[in-house]
Amino acid sequence: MSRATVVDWAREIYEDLHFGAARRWLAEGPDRRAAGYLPVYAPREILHACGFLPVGIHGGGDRLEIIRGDAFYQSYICHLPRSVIELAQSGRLDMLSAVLFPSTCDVIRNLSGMWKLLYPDIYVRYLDVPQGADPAASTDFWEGELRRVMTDLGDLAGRPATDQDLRRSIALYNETRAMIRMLYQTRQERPWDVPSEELYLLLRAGEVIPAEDFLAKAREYLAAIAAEPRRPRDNSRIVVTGAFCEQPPLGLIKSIERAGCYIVDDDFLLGNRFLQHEVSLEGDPVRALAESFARNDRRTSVLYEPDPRGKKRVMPERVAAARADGIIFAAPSFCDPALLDQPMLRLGAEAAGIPCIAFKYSENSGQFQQFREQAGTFSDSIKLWGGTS
Amino acid sequence: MKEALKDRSMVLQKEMIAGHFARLERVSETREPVVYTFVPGNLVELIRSFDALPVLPEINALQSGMRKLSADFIAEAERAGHSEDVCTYVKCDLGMLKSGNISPAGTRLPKPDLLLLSYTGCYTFMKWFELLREEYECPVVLFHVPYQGDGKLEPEHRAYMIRQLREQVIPALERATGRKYDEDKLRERLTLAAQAEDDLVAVLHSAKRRPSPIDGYFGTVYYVGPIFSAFRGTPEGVEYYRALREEIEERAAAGLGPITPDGPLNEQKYRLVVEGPPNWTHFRDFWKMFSDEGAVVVASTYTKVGGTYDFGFRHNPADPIGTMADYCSGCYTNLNLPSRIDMLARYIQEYEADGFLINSVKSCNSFSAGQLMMLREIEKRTGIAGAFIESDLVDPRYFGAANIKNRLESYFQMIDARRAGEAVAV
Amino acid sequence: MEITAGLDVGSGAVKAVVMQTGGEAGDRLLAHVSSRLRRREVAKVVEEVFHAAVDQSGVDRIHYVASTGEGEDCPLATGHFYGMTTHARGALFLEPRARAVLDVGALHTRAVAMNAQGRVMDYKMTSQCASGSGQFLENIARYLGVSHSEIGSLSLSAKQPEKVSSICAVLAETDVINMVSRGITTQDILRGVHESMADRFAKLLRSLQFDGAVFVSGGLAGDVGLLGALTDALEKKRTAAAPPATVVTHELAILAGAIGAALWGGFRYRKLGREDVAWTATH
Amino acid sequence: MSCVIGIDLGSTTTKAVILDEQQHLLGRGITNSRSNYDLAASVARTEALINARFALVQDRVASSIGEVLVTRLRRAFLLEQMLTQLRRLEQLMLEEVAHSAPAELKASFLRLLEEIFRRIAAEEEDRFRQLQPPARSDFFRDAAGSAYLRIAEELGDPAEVSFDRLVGVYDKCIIRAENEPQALDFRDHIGVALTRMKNAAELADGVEYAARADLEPLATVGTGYGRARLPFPKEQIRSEILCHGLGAHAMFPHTRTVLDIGGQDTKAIQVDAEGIVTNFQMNDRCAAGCGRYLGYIADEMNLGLHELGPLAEQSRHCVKINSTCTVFAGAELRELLSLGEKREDILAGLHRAIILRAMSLLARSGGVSDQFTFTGGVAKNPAAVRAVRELVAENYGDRTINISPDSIYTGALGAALFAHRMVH
Repeated sequence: MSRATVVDWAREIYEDLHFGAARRWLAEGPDRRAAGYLPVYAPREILHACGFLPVGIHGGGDRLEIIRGDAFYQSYICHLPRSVIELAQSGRLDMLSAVLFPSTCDVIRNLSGMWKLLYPDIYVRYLDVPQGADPAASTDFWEGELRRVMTDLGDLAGRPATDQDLRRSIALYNETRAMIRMLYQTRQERPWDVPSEELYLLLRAGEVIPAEDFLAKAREYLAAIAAEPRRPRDNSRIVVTGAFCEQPPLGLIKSIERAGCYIVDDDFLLGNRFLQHEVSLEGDPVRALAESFARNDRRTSVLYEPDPRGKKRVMPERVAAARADGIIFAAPSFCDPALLDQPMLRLGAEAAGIPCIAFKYSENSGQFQQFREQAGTFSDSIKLWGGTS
Repeated sequence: MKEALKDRSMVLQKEMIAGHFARLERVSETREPVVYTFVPGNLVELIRSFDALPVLPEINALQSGMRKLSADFIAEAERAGHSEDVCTYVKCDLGMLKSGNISPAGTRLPKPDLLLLSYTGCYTFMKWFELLREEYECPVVLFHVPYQGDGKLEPEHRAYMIRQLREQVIPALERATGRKYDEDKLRERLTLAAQAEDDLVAVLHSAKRRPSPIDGYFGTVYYVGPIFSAFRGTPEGVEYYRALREEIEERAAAGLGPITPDGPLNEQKYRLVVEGPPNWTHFRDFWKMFSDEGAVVVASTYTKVGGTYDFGFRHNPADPIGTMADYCSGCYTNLNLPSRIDMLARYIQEYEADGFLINSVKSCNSFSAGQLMMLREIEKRTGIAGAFIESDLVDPRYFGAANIKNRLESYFQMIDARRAGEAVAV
Repeated sequence: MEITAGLDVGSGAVKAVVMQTGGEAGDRLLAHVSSRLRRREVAKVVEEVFHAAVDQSGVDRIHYVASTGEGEDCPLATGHFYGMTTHARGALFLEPRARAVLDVGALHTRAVAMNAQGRVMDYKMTSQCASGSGQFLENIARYLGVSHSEIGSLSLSAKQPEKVSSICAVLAETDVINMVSRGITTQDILRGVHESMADRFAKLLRSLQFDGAVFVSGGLAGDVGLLGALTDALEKKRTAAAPPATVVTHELAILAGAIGAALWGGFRYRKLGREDVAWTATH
Repeated sequence: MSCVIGIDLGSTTTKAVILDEQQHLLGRGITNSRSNYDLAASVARTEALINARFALVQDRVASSIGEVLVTRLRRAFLLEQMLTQLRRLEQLMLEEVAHSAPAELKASFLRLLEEIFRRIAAEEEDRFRQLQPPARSDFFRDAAGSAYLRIAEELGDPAEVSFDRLVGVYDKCIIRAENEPQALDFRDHIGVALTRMKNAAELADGVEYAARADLEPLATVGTGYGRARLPFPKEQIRSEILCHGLGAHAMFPHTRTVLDIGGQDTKAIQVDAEGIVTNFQMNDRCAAGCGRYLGYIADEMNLGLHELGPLAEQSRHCVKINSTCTVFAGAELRELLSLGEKREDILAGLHRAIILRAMSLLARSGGVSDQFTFTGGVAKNPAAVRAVRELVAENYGDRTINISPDSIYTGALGAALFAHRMVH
């Protein structure tokens, strides 16, 4: 199968604001259910083990017309929740029987309360992820939260999930994470072969279809790019950070690469690779999942940073790991976690002599000229003198 | 304000605050440890039980706003790379720090020995202290207060908080102050806290009378000052609230209204309930827009961010650690949207309000995200139309006086017109 | 010594230059041609302007053709450089004292700080609202019935400038309409508009670190009123430490982008060390 | 007979409405707002009174001699008003030139001005002779201005008295002329107007009657954007929200929801069965999605404002517009044109974009109930109206939608009704 066919397949799923793929899956069995989750991290293993199709709710992008959504939010609140409300109020999410709201920020937190009021018949759970510095306490707390969700969804499904179910799901998502790591690895080595637009579409599709299907397509894609190698271009290598919740419009990702910046690391759809290591299949699976979260070393703006040096270190580490030339801080307008973190992250990066630029977007930004121009100037300066600083 | 505000309580509060800042300025000699923490979920009794002095950054920020210092501080922080989109309390505080850390009282603020990050109902607090840590390079202890996502304090969450207090917070305070944890001292503090809380609640409830002897928003932000900041669980605090209660009860007995920027407001045309923090940079002008029209606020949610005492909670010396967990969990910003709507609807009914107003501030997503839905839900529940205005905490650029006045005028005229209509209908 | 060409494809006009660069003689401008688009097909205009410039220069071989502005996909170009990169270099060529460029575009205004080699050190761009843009000034002028060329001199003759209060370009226009009806003179209004634009630009520029003159490039470079207002605004925003602000421009300022592109083209050509990228008349 | 007056002082136009004791409409007047708000209000009031008196003439004689004559008389009156104002403007401009123009130009400058005004006056006389003269703005500023600029362009001489000089002096003086009170009332000109009519005799009686009728305002209420600057006591001022609600209710008694899209603000209002506002939302922080948005687009496309709607109507598929900022929408428009999108499709998208913003205001205010009334300048635009119909149907189902050509007077009408309540 050719690269184009895989990408077109993914694009179709990405552009389908009615979640047809998920609906088709649900239609195949009477006892099938789907559970949505908002950014950033949700324990998809638990949903899967309880027989639910995990459906990532990442907003409506730049194709959704906002009619009701703006009635719920003031102009100074980010765009994501209004498009999510728009999706829900227009019936596009009516196939979900549960929705999880992770503690990404206060906007998503409050959205969980709005959901309770708007959709009293749907299972709504706000997931207050542990923020403490003590892994022991965090693990116990998170284990409790996970058990709670597992029990509730079990009741909803009329069939409690067994440890075996959960272990199977963990194994499946270990495999998914490994595949995503592989894709990122490949892009990092040969960015010209894995345009970020394509990688992104593939991962977006993976958010709304069964993990098994995603794995199959991902394998096809890897085979295809090996079969159709492309010519490297005289571009610079860039880490994009700050886009972990409200997703950038596809046009923005394209504009950055079109302007001469290969994206070699990013935090788009961060949830799908939030856990950096295999979750253990030994012992109590819920405990194992909780452990892997609490002891996970992923540094992100949505978690408290216990290490006083952590904020300064994280960007230099990521740049080194990705062999990048510079950083683009791309944050959604009014995104508290990203924008409050940015000065600390940027200071750390610039102290390490890494060139940086920053701009704000929203999921429905219509014009990319100024992004292209800034990214372009950035890659010019890297090409001409290896960086602005 | 007018002479009437030379009330004893006013004088006391001024002395208390001045005294506190003076004491903070002298810590280099007195060697008193300093702990920074936030208003919602502040563990001031615990801090005091270690003989440490609390500093509350939001209070400094809002006072900078009232003293017209915030614009420069915010500009300073934005020059340092902070986005115009984010919380102006944070930027105001960082700007103040970068400009020499002179408190709104004109005194120098000491470095913290510990940042006690009790992040209760506001995500930004976490970032705020991460940012302060970069500046002060001092220890931080994080106390994670789980949000009441399902509208109640879940037992596991309470246990989780108690565990953090015992295993993280108390040891951190011991390290920072070099003193041992003394539960009896804590009990004493909590006993004092509960006394002040009783008197405060009496004051808040006085607004159920007609005319209301207090303004439940503009006036009450002064009244809650001591109990939300450094003085809960202190003898000064107890004395202040006793004095305040006496004054308010006298005013009530005499059938007097509250003192406003235009003097006593005895003729009260509209009784309002208010949701959301006030704007501090134009606090007086904002208040005047109400008092000019004869509007008095009878209850507000903002005055509950430091504790929802009027619904019965009291600090309980018998269960010192547990009561702190209960206190934090119950702070207004930690309640979910349905609970906040219940609370406002209840205020409107219990305080017989003619209307309600949401002041939606740009800075604070914890408050603002969802307020438009609260507006409609409360309208549905109470059958009373609300007013919705937008401003900010301490960024003067976001206070559009003309727009706000226009909306308020229209709102009050709307209440009049409906009254007239009802009168006709009857 | 190389012969290079710069093609600046703007939203309103296309400019082409041919230059000689890198030799002992230093960098020299051999030819320049520009033409307004006036709703014509961009590709055609580019072709036509480029060849006109080449003919004018009389060269038959160009080592590197560099595009800039909207010209990313221009088939003639060997390579593309972005606006801020090229304006910085072009400004330096036209005015060696320049260490910052202010390029006021139709919608976005860019402030770029550079070093003595024309290397971009930092930049800021307006994006939120169009109130700092050339489009804004054009609309106001249109409303006041003032032609582009007279704006500057009128503004300079203002007596009591009336600042525009609104942040929103449209409401600002309403301010202006109200001013007219309040009997404020055209001069004072224009100066007011210049001042509020200048304030925004000064804010942009002051957020950059640079030590030298500010070069105003692009379409509004000829607007003496704006230059005056900008100088004043920079003075107001100046911290005691900073040196007094000098605002400069050049009659060829409109070509800054194209010139910068041509010069960077030469730089890149030497860096690449490849001949096969050159353009020859036989193409 | 006694009457009440409502005045709506808007950002661009000032409207007045006069009602009798039975709340019947007697007359309406409109003028462009100007720095002297008091004057703007009184001009609008005068216009409304004139309009009322012509209605009286109508009642009196139309049956006997037909409406055509009355209409003709009306035009004669307008001509006289126009000529008076032209004479005053010319005088001001001659004075201005006499004392400020460079000596060497003065003589020719003055000659030129007299010539221009001679031609304008002649054009006005022609216009009066025509039976169906082309429609034009009711405002002196616009009518005189366009004629003056046209002729000035023709006669202006770059080498001598340039077009720009001619425009300069006009700009100065039109503002003076507009801000000084002038005698333009019914009684001031009806006499001369009558002499221009052949069958003056038949009309005279009606005119006599109308001129004698004393319209005694018992109360005046002011509203609108500039209401705070009206020289009225507080109790005679009402918020434009309330007035719009009541006005819409008076025009369409079953109205429950009102949408008003004006030049620079949009209002969504809910009213009860008595026309009392129960809820409202307005956007006034930036002009995104207001009337001016269309003005920008028209400039951008070199079209007249009135041409936009009809052009958009021809659209087959509507392009999605993202920019809410009026000015950036212009940029997006250019981008889309360069991508080869059709003008009508983009325009359809832009109209939809405006109405989308209005829809969210409506939702904030409590939705769209039956009946729904759409007022304001934008309600004149067919494409905007279509977008409203579509979106209301999509989101709220079947609703009766009222659109009135007189919707510009809604606020003033509401104010007049409040005035009526003050006295009855």
